[in-house]
Amino acid sequence: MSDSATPATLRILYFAWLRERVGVSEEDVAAPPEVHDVAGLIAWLRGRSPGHAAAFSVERSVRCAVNQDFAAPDAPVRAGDEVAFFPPVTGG
Amino acid sequence: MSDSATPATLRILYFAWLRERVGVSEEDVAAPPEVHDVAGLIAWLRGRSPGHAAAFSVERSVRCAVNQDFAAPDAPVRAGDEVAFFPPVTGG
Amino acid sequence: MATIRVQTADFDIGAEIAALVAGRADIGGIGSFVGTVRNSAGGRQILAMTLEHYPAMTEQAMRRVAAEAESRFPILGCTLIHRVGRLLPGENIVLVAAVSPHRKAALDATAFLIDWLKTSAPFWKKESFADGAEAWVEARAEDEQAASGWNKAPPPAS
Amino acid sequence: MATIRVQTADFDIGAEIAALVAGRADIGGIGSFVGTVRNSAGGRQILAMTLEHYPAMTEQAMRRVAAEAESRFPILGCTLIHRVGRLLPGENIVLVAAVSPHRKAALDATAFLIDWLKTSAPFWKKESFADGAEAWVEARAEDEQAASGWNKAPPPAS
Repeated sequence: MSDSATPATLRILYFAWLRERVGVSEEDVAAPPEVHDVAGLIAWLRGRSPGHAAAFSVERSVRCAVNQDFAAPDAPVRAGDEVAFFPPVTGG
Repeated sequence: MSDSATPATLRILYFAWLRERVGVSEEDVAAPPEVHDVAGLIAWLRGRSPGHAAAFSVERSVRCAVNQDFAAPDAPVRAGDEVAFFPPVTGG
Repeated sequence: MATIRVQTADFDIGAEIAALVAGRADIGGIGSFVGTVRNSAGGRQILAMTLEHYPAMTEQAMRRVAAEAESRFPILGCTLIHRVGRLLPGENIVLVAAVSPHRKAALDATAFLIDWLKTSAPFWKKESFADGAEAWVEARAEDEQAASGWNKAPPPAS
Repeated sequence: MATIRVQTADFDIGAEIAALVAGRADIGGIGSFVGTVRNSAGGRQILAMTLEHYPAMTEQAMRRVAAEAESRFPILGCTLIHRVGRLLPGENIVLVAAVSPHRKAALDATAFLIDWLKTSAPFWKKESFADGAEAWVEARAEDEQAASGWNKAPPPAS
């Protein structure tokens, strides 16, 4: 399938201190075909800027939601997904 | 001491269905000298009327307070005490 | 720091909580519980509930419940208000509230206050049913268990 | 039967509880918890707290918490309101409330709602201190434990 060779356009959102470190609250990215899941996306995002690297420097402090649902590192990401990264929640 | 031979004047209060069975909400009684504690008082009150007997017929359903403090059957009663009888409380 | 009242009139939950927190900013959590008159019991329709109490003893018993809560939980204050007299279905019976820097203490103290109030304050409820019958509410073993579950030492009595 | 709201404005606790019980007389107990901004944390004076959230996800996450409470406890309804934006010490942050025929269910559901809301709804708090510093509040292990204590299955994530 051509899918596996086409960059996947993803909408990435950042919240709280991840947003502050990355420097933007959202961005559209074209992830390379080898990015299949959340963990792969993080590894790839790290290389985009020193801010990205800082945001993802402590991976156990990063949580993720794919299309507004909490998602584990092995959750798949696909073209068109909205992927949000944020620290553990602290509401209430 | 003459105390032990003198009838003890007590103020007795009744609440809820004990009040309904006795027929009054309070009464002053002169308990005989052999009434030393709550259990003895109950035994003596039973003989005052069929209503009293009915009120105290199921002793485990009767609770007591002496001078506004919850009191066990062996709690002493003395002249001048206010002794209240009532079912287990059901507030809240 | 405890507000204790027995009254025939209704209470205003929002106003009571506002009074409990008034002027302080060291509170992190406010727990509250309101007991209300249900319109049925055991499948029978209830028309009214009449609350009787032992006036000379009630406030002191409620103060002890509050003092016990304050000694067990790091709360900054609490409120206990209990109505007496004839109440209709849907009406408020009782309010307990507790404030603390910490949510768990506020919630635990709230549960403790109502559990102990139910088993150690001299109130009695009589239900009036739609068929004309009336019956005094019987104390429930589970209420006694809930209260004594807070401790090896059960509440004062009853 | 759940009322879910995210808002910058304050809420009126009494009005929200009144709305939750409006028109019904099958309720026996109303539990509620309000979280408020404390004026200090770790010995440092707090000037303000700023609440950020993930708008597209928040309401759905709160609805799941409410649905989970409704599936676990015999409640007749519940309310979850969470504020966002900049809040000052003493201000309300969050309200949860639950109504049930039974006091224990109302109280347990209230505790459950706030425990799960804290660990499964996408809100983040930043504290602004008197010395000019700012810091994102860190999630506490005890909050996670409180939430997962309700079940073998922990909350959805985070």
